[in-house]
Formats: sequence, C-alpha cells, structure tokens
Amino acid sequence: MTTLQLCLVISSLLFCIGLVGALSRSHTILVLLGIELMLNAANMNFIAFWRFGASPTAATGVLFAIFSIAVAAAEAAVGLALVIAVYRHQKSVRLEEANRLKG
Amino acid sequence: MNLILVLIGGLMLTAAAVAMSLRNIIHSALLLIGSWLGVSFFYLWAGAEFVAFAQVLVYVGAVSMVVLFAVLLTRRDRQDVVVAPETRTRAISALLVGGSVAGLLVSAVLGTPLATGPAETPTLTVKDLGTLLAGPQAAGLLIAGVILTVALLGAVVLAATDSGKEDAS
Amino acid sequence: MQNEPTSSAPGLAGTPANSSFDILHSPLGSPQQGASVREVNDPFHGDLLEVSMGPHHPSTHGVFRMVATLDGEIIVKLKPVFGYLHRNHEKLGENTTYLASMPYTDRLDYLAGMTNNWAYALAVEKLSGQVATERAEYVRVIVGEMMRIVNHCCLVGFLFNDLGTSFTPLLYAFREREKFLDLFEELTGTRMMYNYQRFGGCRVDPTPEWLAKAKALIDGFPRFLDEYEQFLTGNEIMLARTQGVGRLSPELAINAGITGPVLRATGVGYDIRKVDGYGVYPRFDFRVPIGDHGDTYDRYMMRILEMRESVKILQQAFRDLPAGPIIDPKAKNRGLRPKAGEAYGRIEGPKGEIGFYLISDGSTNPYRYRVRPPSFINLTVLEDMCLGHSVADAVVILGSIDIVLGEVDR
Amino acid sequence: MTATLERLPLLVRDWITGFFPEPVRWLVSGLLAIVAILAVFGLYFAYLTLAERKFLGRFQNRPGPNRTGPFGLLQPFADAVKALTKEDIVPQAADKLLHFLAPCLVVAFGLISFAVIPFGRYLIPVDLDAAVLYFFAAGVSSELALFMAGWASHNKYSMISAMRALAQLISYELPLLLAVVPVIMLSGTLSTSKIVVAQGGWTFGIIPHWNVLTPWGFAGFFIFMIAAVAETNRSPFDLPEAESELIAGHLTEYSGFKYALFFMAEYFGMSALCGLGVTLFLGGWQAPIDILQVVPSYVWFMVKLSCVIFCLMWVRATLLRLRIDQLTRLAWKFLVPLGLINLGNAAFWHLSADWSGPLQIVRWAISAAVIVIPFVLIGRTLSSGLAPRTYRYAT
Repeated sequence: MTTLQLCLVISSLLFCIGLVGALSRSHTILVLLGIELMLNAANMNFIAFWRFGASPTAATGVLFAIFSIAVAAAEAAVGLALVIAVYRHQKSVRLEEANRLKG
Repeated sequence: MNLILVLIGGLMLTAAAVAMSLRNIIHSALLLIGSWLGVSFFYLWAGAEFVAFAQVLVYVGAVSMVVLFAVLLTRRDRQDVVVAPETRTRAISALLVGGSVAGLLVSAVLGTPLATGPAETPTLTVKDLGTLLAGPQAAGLLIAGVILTVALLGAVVLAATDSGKEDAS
Repeated sequence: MQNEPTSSAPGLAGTPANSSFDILHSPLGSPQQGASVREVNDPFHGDLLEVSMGPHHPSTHGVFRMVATLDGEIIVKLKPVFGYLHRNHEKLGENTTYLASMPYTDRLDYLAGMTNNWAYALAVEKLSGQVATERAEYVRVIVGEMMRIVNHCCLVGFLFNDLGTSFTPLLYAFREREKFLDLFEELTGTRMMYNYQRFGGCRVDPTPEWLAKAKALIDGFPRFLDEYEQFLTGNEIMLARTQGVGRLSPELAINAGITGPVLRATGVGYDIRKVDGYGVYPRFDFRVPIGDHGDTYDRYMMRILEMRESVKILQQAFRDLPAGPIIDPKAKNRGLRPKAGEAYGRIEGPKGEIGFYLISDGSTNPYRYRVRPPSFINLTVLEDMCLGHSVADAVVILGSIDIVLGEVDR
Repeated sequence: MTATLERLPLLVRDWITGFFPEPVRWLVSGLLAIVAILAVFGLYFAYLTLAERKFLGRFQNRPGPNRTGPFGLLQPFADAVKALTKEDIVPQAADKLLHFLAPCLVVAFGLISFAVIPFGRYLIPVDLDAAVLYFFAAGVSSELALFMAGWASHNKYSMISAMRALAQLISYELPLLLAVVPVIMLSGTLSTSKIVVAQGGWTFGIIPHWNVLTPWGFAGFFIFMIAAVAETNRSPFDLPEAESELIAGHLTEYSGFKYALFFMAEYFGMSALCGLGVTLFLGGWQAPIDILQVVPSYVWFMVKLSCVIFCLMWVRATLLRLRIDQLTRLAWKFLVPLGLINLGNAAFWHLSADWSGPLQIVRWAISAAVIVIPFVLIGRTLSSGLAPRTYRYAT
C-alpha cells in the first residue's frame, strides 16, 4: 500500500463516518456536522493528490482545498441559520418534524 | 513517515466516530472539533501549511462557534442537549449503508494503480499561493467572495427574528 | 417621555413573607418552576432562564436577592426578595426606652447613621413636646448635610463599581469619605455608629477646632467634585450605560411613594427640607435639583448636584452657627415618659424620606414604633425599572436606587 | 561586544546542545526553546500580576501588595503557594471531564501562540511562512476553552458567560484580522520575522520606519489594540467574567489551581497578543533610534511589550465596562467599517509609494484624512443622543 493509498483510505473512512452520522442521527445539527465531515474527507483527497500525485508542481489541489473550505464556511453559516429558523417555528430540531415548508 | 500518518488518521477517525455516536451534542461538537484539528494536522504533515491554518481558523474558530451557538439557541433547558437515542432500525440501516460505501471506496482505492509523483515535499510558499489566487485563479477568488457575502446575508435574513409575524404563529 | 409601568402594580411582587415562602417551596431552576414561569409569561418568545442573583452576589449591596427571569440577557420578570438581614428592629424599639433606641437607629442605614438619629430625635421631640436649642439645630444641619455627602460619595463610588470599573472611582470617593468619617470620629467617638442626637439637642458640642477643620474640608470638597465629574460624568461609556436605562415615570414614582433623589430624578421637585421646613432649613439658601428623564444618569446626577448644594448649606451653617448650649438643660432624656399620643417625625435623609412613627401610652417604652425606610420603599419599583433591560443594567439600576440592606430589612 | 550580547541566547543554546549527539540536537534545541519560553514568560507572568496590582494600587491611591518580601516582590510566589494548596472544588452537577480540560486547554492555547513571535533578531522559536495565520489559528481556540469552562460548570452565570464569550469572539475576530491585513499587504509576507525586518531603518537616524508611524499603521494599531483587549477579555471588555454582573462568569465554579491556570492563561494571551501588536506595528525588536542598537534586540522587544501591557493596565484602571450589545455594536458598526476603510487606505499608501517631495505631504494628508474623517463621522453616529445634560432646579 503506497502512502497515497493510505491517505485515500483514511479519507474514505472519514467520509463514511460522516455518512453514517448524517444518515443515522435525527438531530439537525448533528446531520449538518456529518455533512461537514464528509466535506473534510473530500478536502483531504485534494491535498493527498497534490502531495503524492503525479504532478505536485501544479498547486490546483491546494487551491481547491482553500475554495472548498470557504464554501464549507458559507454552508455551515447558512445551514445553522436554517436550523435556528426552523427551531423558531417548530420548537424542535428533529429532522422528521421539519416536514412542512409552511411555518 | 507513514506511522505519523496512521496516528493522525487514527486520532481523526476515532474522534469522528465517537462524536457521531455520543448522545450529548456539546460533547459531539467538541469531539468533532478534535477531528477537524486532526484533519489540519494531516495538512501540516502533507506540507500544506496555509491550508492547515486556514482549516483551524475556519473550522475551529468559526464553524465550531456557530455550531455551539446553534446548539445553545435551540434548546429549552440544559437537559435538551442530550438527545434521545435513535431507533435501532435506523442506526442499523445507516451502518449498513456506511459500511458498504466504505468497503466499496476502500477496495476501489486499493485496487486502482495510482500514479505517484516524486517523494520530496513540493514547495509552495504563501507568496506563490497569493500570486496564484490573485492571478490565474482571480475569478475563483471573486466567486468565493460573492458566495460568502451572499451566504452571510442569507444567514442573517434567515436567523433574524421577524417580530411582527411572530405573534401570529 | 416615560414608559408605562408594564405589568405589576407599584404595590409590588409580594411582601417579604410571601417571597420567602415561594423560595422555600420551589427549588430554583427545577423543571417545574421553569415550566410554570414559561406559561405565565408566554407572550415572550424564546426560552427563559431563571437566575437567582443573590443573596451572595457581589453587586447586590448586601444580602439582597433578585430572582430574575431572563430571555437571553433581557429581564422579563424580576422578583426582589428581602429579609435576609431582618433584625427585629421595630419590636426592639417597642421593648426599650426611648433613649435606648437611639443607638439602634444607627444600625438602620449604617452608611448614614446621623440622619437616622436626627429623624428619631425629631419624632420623640414631637411626641414629648421638647424643642432643640438653636445651636443644636445648626449642628444637626451641619452633621446631617455632611452625612448626605458621605452617603452620596458611597453611592457614586459603588455605582461606578457596578458599572464595571476596577474600584478606581470607588476608592477616590472613599478617600473623601474617610476624611468625613475622621471628623465624625473626632466629634462622636465612632466612625459609623454615632448615637449623637439627643431629645432637645446633641450629645457633645463641636469644638472650634473641629468646626475649623470641617469648614476647611467643606471648602475643598467642590474641587474633588469637579475632578470627579471631569473624569467620569462625560465619559461616553458612562453615558451609554446609564442614559435611558431604568426609566421611572413620575406617576409611578408618586404612586409607589418613592422619595429622595430617585423621585427628584423623575422631575418631581419634592424635598422635605423645603416642604416641611423642619429645623432651621428655611433660613438657608439652597436649591433642589430635579431631573427630566428619571433614568440612571439622572439619578447619578441628582447625587452630584445635591452634594454641591450641601456644600452651600454647610458654608452658610458654619457662617451663622450661633453660640449657646448644645442641649436644652431642662431636656429630659433618661426615663422619658411622654404623654399618651402619637407623633411622626420625618426628615429628608440622603436616600429619601426617613421617618419614625411613635405611639406612646405614657410608659417609658413606645407602644408602637415604626420606621419608614426610604431604601425599602424605593426598592419596590425595581422590577418596573428593570423590565426590558439586561442583567448588566439591573445591577446598575439597583446601584442607582441606593439601598442599604440594614434599612430595607430592619 | 554588542554582537556577542545579541547572540548570547544562541551561544547558550549551542553550548547546551553541544553535549548531545548530532542526531538529537534538533530535538534538544526545540525543547530548549520551549523551556526558555516557559521559564521567561512564566516569570514574566508572575511579575506581571504583581505589576498590575501595584499599578492598580497607585492608580487608586493605595500602595498595593507590599507585605511579602521587599516591596511585595515575593507576592507572586505566595499567591502560587496559596493557589496550589487550596482545595479544588468541582460541582457535583458539573461536566467533570470538560471542567478539568478547560483550564488545561486555555493555557495550552495561550502558550502555543508564542511559537511564532520574534523575540529578538535571532530569537524566533519557529519561523513559519504563514506565521500570522498560525497565530490567529492558535488564538481562536482559547475562546473555545472559555466556552467549555462556562458550559461545564453547570452554573447559570457561567452559561451566560459562555454565550458572551462566543459572541465576543465572533465579533472581535474580524476587526483584529482586518487590522492585521494592511500590514501583511504592505510587507508582502505572512512571516512575522520578515514583517519585523521590513520595518527596519530610520529616517535621519531618529525616526524609525515602524508601521505605527504611518496613518494606516496608526489606525491599524488602534483597531488592533481595541480588538486585542476584547480578545483577551480584559476590562473594559471583560464581559465573560464581569464580576459585578456574573460574579466571575466562567470562573465562578473554579477554585484553587484551576482558577490560577485561567488567570495565567489570561496573562499569556495578553502577552502574546501584545507581542504580536509590537511585532506588526511597533517594529518588533527594532531599536527606536539608530544609535540605540547597542542594546540587544530582545531587550527592546521586552521593553515595548511591557509598555503596551502597561497601557492595558491603565485602561483597566480607568474605564467602565460596556454592555454586551454595546460591545458587539462597537465591533460591527465601528471597528469593522474602520478596518475596511483602513484596508483601502493602506492600498493607497502602497500605490503612492513613489511620490516624493511635496507630493509626500499630499500623500500624508490624503491618508490621514481618509481615516480621520470616517472615524469622526462613525463615532458621532454611534454616540448620537448621548450627551451630558443640564439640570433644572425646583422652584
């Protein structure tokens, strides 16, 4: 197993932990955190390929990771604002109960 | 070399797995911050200094704060941060899906012959990154800026109290 | 200008007895209690947090407790709880002779013992028909106005401490207060528990040296005030923290029986020194400052301006102090048996109207002895002033009312 | 002689590492740096507490601690003994693990920020390429520890304090970063050592080229210091532990040594942030006048650091505490807009770098106007409606 493959295995496992979390939990914030984990796992791949990939001189991997972190920040802000808005209407943070679009 | 990687990976994965199975959300969030720190250690190990610090700044400094705030704002009393356990069917099915995806991904990674480059760390200074971001990638930078601004505005609009309507609901 | 009193009547959330009953039977923060509060106050959205501020909280000026219900940091309900320092003062007064009650009155408002003495002496003098000598009346004005300055120094210093300074303004104010306390010690023998007034006069005559020292101190005092105001009155954080905070409407203030600087800050020009004209006050030229907004800033400024007026009164008193006996030689203090009847003596204390109501049945002890404590009555509007403000403001508002728990609980 | 003094710490390090075989020398020298920081700043912290108490005492017309040792010089050690021997009380309902972790983490985060501060010409523990970013990454974590402390105590005051700590962090991180960005922009680097080098040199041998002596640098330093006071939770922004409102905030349920750790962390954080301020704006270890370079650079750094910290003590002795809404309003409506304007100002300064002669005066005037006018205007709107009043007298 090369180092690159080891990196990729770790990131895949992290992705799956995030996936299991997002699927199994019903607390909205935990689901969001699971999705954040999956995003992080994807980011790890960019860096891993940049570091061990075929052409490390191209900084695309790092740049992509930076953009992806920026987007993740935006996603977290909007997601949690949504959680608060939903909570205000439904008085609950359980996903199953947030099944109406109309408050 | 790989030992360090395995250690970092182990820390990160354990923290994430435990976080996802805990019932106390505050503990979950704090453990996840540990996991994010693990990811930034990985970046440091891989030589991507800037990304590592950006990761800490954004995830530990900003996202975690917003998460903790959201947890505190969406609870009625202290006991509320301990959530009820999920149903068994749900947990089992999620584990099955996650396990199968994991198996699929790992076997795919191990089965694919991946081209690897030179062993030494590629040098990428902050200055290089800045030149890249301001030059060839300027469009991306601008778009990211616009996305962040829009997200900020959207978040404010979503979370702001509409005091007028509140009495009706 | 004024906000309307929101919910509870000025009569206030429960007598002390009721409040303590509530505390004993509902452990704070228990889910049931929280739930009931939420139901009671459901017009407020969001989740409420009930915080018990006190009895051992650094900013409650003693063992006072506020049960505050918070929405975020905003107070939606506040219940003052008194009684932790109850000493049975009034019952003691009924079981001791008239003179023996005099030292106890020092312990009411222990930051302003002299004015308590004076009000009590006035009540007994009315009851027994005695009159203080001319010189004693002037000395009473001197020590009373000095007491007012001492009390206001304390208040202003503690108010700034509540506003979050690290003791600096407090210690500046206390430096001045120490000088006055030294003078009081020289005159009466104690720094805070004076036992100075007697029926028909005062206990000891101030020496000319004492008077010279006191006059020098008073002449220098405006300089301290100028310095203090220059540093603090115009400070932007001070303005932002106090202006518009804790407004009290004149209607509510009058209905609730508020007196003293807290009342005058709302714009009501009621000062017993002018209204009753007790003692020799009509002979002095002084003004009564009044505020327009009734907020914390006005209450602070009332104290500062009153200190300046006190200085004016004191200078006139030193100038006009007549010679003569300090106490009427025929005055009866020991074994005093006033004729059956009743009397109410009140003066304008530093905190408001301090009054003593006495009923005599002809024996050596009063049949009924009742105190009208300004701190306690001013405290009754605390909730109305605090509603809609944050926890930080509640502390400041409480500080600006100027309470002394010895007087609130008696 | 001067050169020897300047290199003295390095010589000592080389002498000690000389006892060890070649392969572990890097490890030993790294450990030495850690030990040196712990020792120097541990002692500095101890005497900072004494100095603060002494200064506060002088500001308040009292002598301050003077009973332990000559002039109270042994007071910090007496305090340490007292803190160590006190009973450690953990509330029964507390989240025991977090309650224990919080003080440890807060000190750890406070200490790791020291790694990138250049203490002298040759004294920088780790010369990172992205040092400024590292510093902020380390700094944001400490507020998280405050949240943990507040949450774990299971006390309502601590809970409110934890919320305040978060709100304060989110509000003041932005102006802090905005104040730093112009420096990075004009130095063209994120490395703290290079930023200090870029501020070297003197005009006529007496006017140093420090960032604080330019209009944008002065404004940046001003914003930076206000935000730094808020970041380190010091008066007048000490809302998380506001003793007159929240008793001691997140510290309410801490006692003994854990309390001392928080105290230590506060001073470490303050030293580190002020150290960064000195590095970015006050020329770091550079001497103020050319001929004063005979004094070793690390001495200059510590002198400047102590001066800045003294100013913070002065502020603490003087000002009132803000309310939480006023605090966040100050950040979002005053410091952030000013920081953004200052960013543009720095860009102008950069673009007009080759102006000379009378144009130099024009450059200064424009740059000063760009920052002073918004300062006055925004300041006026913020404090509108607030003014000392005149009073009537009853007739």
